Amino acid sequence: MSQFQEKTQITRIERFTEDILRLTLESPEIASIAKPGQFVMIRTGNSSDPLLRRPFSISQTSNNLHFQVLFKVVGRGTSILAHCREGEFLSVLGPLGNGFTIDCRNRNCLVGGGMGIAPLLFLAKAMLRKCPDTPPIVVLGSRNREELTTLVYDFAELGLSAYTATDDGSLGHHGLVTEVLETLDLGADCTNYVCGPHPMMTAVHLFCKKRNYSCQVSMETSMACGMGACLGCIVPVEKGGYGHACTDGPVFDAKELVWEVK
Amino acid sequence: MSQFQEKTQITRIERFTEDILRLTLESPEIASIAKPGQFVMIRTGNSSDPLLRRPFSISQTSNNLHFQVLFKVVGRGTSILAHCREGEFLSVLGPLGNGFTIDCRNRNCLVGGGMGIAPLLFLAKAMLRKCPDTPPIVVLGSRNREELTTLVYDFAELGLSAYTATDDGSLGHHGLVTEVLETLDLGADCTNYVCGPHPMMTAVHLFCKKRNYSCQVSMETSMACGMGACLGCIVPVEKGGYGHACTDGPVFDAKELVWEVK
Amino acid sequence: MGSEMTSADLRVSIGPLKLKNPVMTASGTFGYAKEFEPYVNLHHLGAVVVKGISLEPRPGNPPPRIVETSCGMLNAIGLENVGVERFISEKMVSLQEVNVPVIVNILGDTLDDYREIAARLADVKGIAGIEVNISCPNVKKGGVAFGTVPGMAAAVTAAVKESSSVPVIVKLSPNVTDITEIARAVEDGGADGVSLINTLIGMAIDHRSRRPQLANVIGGLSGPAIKPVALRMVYQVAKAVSIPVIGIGGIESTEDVLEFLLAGATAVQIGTANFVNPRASEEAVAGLASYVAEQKLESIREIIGGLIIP
Amino acid sequence: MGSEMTSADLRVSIGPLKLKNPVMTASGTFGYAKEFEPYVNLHHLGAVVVKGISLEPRPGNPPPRIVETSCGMLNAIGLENVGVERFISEKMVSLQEVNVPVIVNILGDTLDDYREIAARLADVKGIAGIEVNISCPNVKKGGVAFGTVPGMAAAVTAAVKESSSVPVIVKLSPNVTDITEIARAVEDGGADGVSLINTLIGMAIDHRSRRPQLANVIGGLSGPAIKPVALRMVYQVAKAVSIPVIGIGGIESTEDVLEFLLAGATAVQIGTANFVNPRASEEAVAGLASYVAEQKLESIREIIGGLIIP
Ligand SMILES: Cc1cc2nc3c(=O)[nH]c(=O)nc-3n(C[C@H](O)[C@H](O)[C@H](O)COP(=O)(O)OP(=O)(O)OC[C@H]3O[C@@H](n4cnc5c(N)ncnc54)[C@H](O)[C@@H]3O)c2cc1C
Ligand SMILES: Cc1cc2nc3c(=O)[nH]c(=O)nc-3n(C[C@H](O)[C@H](O)[C@H](O)COP(=O)(O)OP(=O)(O)OC[C@H]3O[C@@H](n4cnc5c(N)ncnc54)[C@H](O)[C@@H]3O)c2cc1C
Ligand SMILES: Cc1cc2nc3c(=O)[nH]c(=O)nc-3n(C[C@H](O)[C@H](O)[C@H](O)COP(=O)(O)O)c2cc1C
Ligand SMILES: Cc1cc2nc3c(=O)[nH]c(=O)nc-3n(C[C@H](O)[C@H](O)[C@H](O)COP(=O)(O)O)c2cc1C
Ligand code: FES
Ligand code: FES
Repeated sequence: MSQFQEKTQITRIERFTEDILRLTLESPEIASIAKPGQFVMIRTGNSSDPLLRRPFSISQTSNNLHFQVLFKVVGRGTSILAHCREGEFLSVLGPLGNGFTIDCRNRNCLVGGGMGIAPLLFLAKAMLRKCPDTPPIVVLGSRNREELTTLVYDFAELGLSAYTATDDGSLGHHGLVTEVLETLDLGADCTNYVCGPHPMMTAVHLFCKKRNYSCQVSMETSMACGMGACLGCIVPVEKGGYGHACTDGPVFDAKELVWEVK
Repeated sequence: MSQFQEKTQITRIERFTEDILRLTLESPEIASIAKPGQFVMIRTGNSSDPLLRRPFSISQTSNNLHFQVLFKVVGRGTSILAHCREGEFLSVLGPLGNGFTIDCRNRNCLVGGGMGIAPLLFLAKAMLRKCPDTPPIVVLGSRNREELTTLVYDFAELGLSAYTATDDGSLGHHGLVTEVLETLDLGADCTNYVCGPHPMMTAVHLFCKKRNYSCQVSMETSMACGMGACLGCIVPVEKGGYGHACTDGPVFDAKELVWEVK
Repeated sequence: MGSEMTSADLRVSIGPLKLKNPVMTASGTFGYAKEFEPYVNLHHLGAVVVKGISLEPRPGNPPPRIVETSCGMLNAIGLENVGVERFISEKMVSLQEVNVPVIVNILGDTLDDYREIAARLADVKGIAGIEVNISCPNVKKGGVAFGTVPGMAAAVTAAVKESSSVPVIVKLSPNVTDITEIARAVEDGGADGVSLINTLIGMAIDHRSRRPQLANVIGGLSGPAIKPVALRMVYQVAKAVSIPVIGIGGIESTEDVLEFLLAGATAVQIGTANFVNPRASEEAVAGLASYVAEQKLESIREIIGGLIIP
Repeated sequence: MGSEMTSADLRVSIGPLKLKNPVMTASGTFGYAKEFEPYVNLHHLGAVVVKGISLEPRPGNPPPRIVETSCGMLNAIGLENVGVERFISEKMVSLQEVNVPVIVNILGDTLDDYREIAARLADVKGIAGIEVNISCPNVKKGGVAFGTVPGMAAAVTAAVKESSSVPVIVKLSPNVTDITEIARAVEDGGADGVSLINTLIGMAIDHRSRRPQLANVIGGLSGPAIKPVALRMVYQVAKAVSIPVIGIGGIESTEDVLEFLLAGATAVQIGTANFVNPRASEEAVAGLASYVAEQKLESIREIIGGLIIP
């Protein structure tokens, strides 16, 4: 059951680049029940401006005690977070959402782009525990080497060597993650677990559709509450109407969503 | 001419009590032109909540380089200020207002209560420079010893030994500053320079009126702009209508104001 | 906290509706209450007002539906809801299990819609009251909102009252020249109470894309930003009518609740604040209990309308 | 900055009133301009709108007159001003020295008041325009604000227009059910432009003292909190009338100005933000110049009303 914890201590702050940080937060309550793909809603300041909490994927847990969020500074909320100090407290709500469904029968492939990589480390760990015989393939994309280095290293620590793609070619393939996917031998059956910018997820979905692979995508939407109350976080679904990213998602079967393909 | 300085560095933070602090700010522009009794408007945060700047008396300047503000945490703005760190920057507007008029012909008496003591140190220094032969009498009141110690010491450094009164009797007279004033030999002519809570200023005004002393009071009002634009900072004046604390004041001749005496 | 809450007298009445305390949750901001069970002891609340229900299910507006603004948010949910039938067969069942008065917020495009929803809800067990949302455009009258014309507001009220078996509260729109006029009209129409304010109509633009931030272009502004407007309207309406007033708009804390009660509200609803602090409603109840104890009041009712105008 | 400002075409027209850029300062928030000389190069501004002037001097309301609210402030200045005679003999003299178009905001209790102030200002040198504040209660019509009744709004407009020699802008109150109706009425009355919004009526209470925070009990809400309401109304009015619209309400930055222009405003006024950042107006001018350059626009006029509704 999701927790509301007004004083979650920041025990560590790692600064990957000027605008990408990872916070480690102490919360046995959240760390012990979180599942990969779930997220938390964090209050970034004490004032009414900005007013709303901000959603962040749980990017890792450790020892049922700590969890991490990896984020990029894109606006006011994340900029306030980036100025926090170790030892300070944040108000956190979570874990929220459904999380990924790990399927051990198939080949598994984790595809992350940008901050979408955040939940995949957590997922990889859980997968290695659940399906020790079939370690997942990992494909990570980002702007440049700087943003990826620590993350690639973290996967390596799990024994997973990630394929990489960067916009500037500074690490791995110079281009898109789907271009990397095309080159890999993923077999006849492969489940893809995807999180990243919308255009990337669209591309991976199309790739999977073509090959008849299953594809789980983690959707980002505007969220006010994170728990099904505001009805703000909708994604159009194939059968008509909308799903709610915070409760029906954030992870959806890509087939069930409406993809606008230009 | 008043300055608008968006990046005024905090070079020192002194914590007198849990809720009373003194900040030293670096600003040759402001420090070199400030007069005792003038104030600055400080933006306490970066967000729109709280929205408005907060007024603080200039409590001292040094070497035409730094100035200080002494303040008490009473609400959100001051609480944000109290969490600032040395090296951070504040947006400051000032110096604003008229300041005290130093009169060397008379005996001078500085009367401060609580945070109203802030401008008096600056005033004392200026007075000693302007009227070296007649050092002012200083009477300070506050809740307790803790709040006064450093300030009394600062006056002592100027060679001025302050009479004190505290609410709890922990330093000096156990009671009001006016009770101290009654016991002093202030002569036939004395100019009083008063800053403190409204009831205290009312009492000192009545004391001065009885003895036919002149009395300059520094008035606190709600202020939005600090420079005569919003017309929010009014004080009723004897001749009818209102004065504006930020431009006509904050220092007024007590005789010219309307005092509600119960 | 528990003991304070039982010892302090926080009871209030909205006409025939007796509440154990004046703190409710606002429609559209508390789901169907169950969503808040992890955080709130629901039966500590005065009442919960559920999301607006229409005759037929509505999918609501396309995304984006919400956007943050300075000290507030805009929403254009478009009244997504499961419709009155599924509300009764699904949502009410789980609500009946929760030991808290349930007030059902209803909306329609025509007078008949309102009448019919009220009729269908009339013999459903566990409904303590109905709150009529009259901010919706009247499709038969060219889309002018029911809540902006006194005669139409009175007619909706009378229609719902007629077919209802429970107390009827009418929720007023703030987007009017004179809200007291509408309040008096619904009082004349037979309302047991009025609640206000609904959201202010607003808009947000993304200057980079040159597009509105909401797919619906305009939306409803809520949160602390609107509190001064809400307080003013509650103050005016409380003076204008003799039925109880429920104050809504930007309430986050016990202090905010006290302000609305002083302005003349008999009870309050907490809306957007539930998103920021899911425990806001229960914390306000506890805060009121402490206040009554500290101030040595006989009951919280002592401060209702107690604003001192010097 | 200086060079960008001269090279970018920021010119706009409010009817016959030609401005070098769309950024003005709002009445009551910029004093008589002189107060801002230490911070702002006044002649960089499109225009300054001075504090509301009445026929006779007014002392204004007793203190407290202002109180901060969430992302906003309430003011109940009560229209303190020196009266039209002293305005002309004292304030205009110093304003004439500043190289910036001066728009005089006027207000009255009766139609005759408005007519007479306009007449007295008619041959004063250096007045570029008149802005008519119609949010004031009409004392002859039982205190109903001129700005809330279309017929009255049109009548005030016509009266001022009749006795004026300069362009007349009418400033609309947002405290109405349908602001487009009032806007059309003043357009029919002959206004050269409309400006909106004036403040939303609000209230604040100190729960400790149980008293209103303003001596006047109610006051006008301004600042970022009201921006969504202002943007919405500007968007609606710009579609409803064919005279230029001046957008006002919570504008703090270049981005905010762009949003109002996209919504359909030909120019804007910056109000409360001047208190927070006295350089806000001049910075917005510079920001617009950079924007025009970066976006390679022919002129800022290209984006007016350029909101894309998908
Ligand atoms: C379920 C979920 C999980 C997420 N996990 C992560 C994560 O692990 N790491 C991470 O860095 N970010 C994550 N995000 C996105 C993150 O929530 C936003 O970046 C953040 O809310 C921006 O807040 P801000 O105040 O800094 O930006 P704002 O000032 O609110 O906005 C700044 C800019 O960012 C855009 N923006 C705002 N919110 C979003 C959003 N949800 N998606 C895309 N663009 C947005 C705005 O349109 C605007 O252009 C997640 C979002 C969701 C819904
Ligand atoms: C010219 C001038 C000089 C000042 N100099 C100093 C100084 O040197 N040191 C200092 O500590 N304070 C000084 N003040 C008072 C100071 O401005 C306020 O304490 C401050 O604005 C409070 O801000 P806040 O956000 O913390 O409190 P808020 O959250 O705004 O208010 C908290 C509480 O404080 C009260 N309050 C707010 N503003 C004032 C005020 N201006 N006067 C009295 N009560 C107020 C409120 O009514 C409320 O009860 C001065 C005020 C003026 C007008
Ligand atoms: C996301 C959201 C959905 C809402 N849905 C409804 C609704 O269905 N019916 C209704 O009468 N009011 C609805 N409201 C309005 C609120 O009940 C409340 O009147 C308004 O938000 C002001 O209160 P607040 O500032 O505390 O949020 C909604 C508000 C929000 C923010
Ligand atoms: C302190 C203050 C005084 C004002 N005085 C006037 C006035 O005299 N005449 C007028 O038409 N508007 C007056 N206004 C309203 C502003 O001009 C403006 O319409 C309103 O504040 C909204 O803009 P903002 O949010 O940018 O402040 C005043 C506003 C404030 C805050
Ligand atoms: S974020 Fe509120 S319902 Fe999903
Ligand atoms: S504080 Fe604005 S006029 Fe004095």
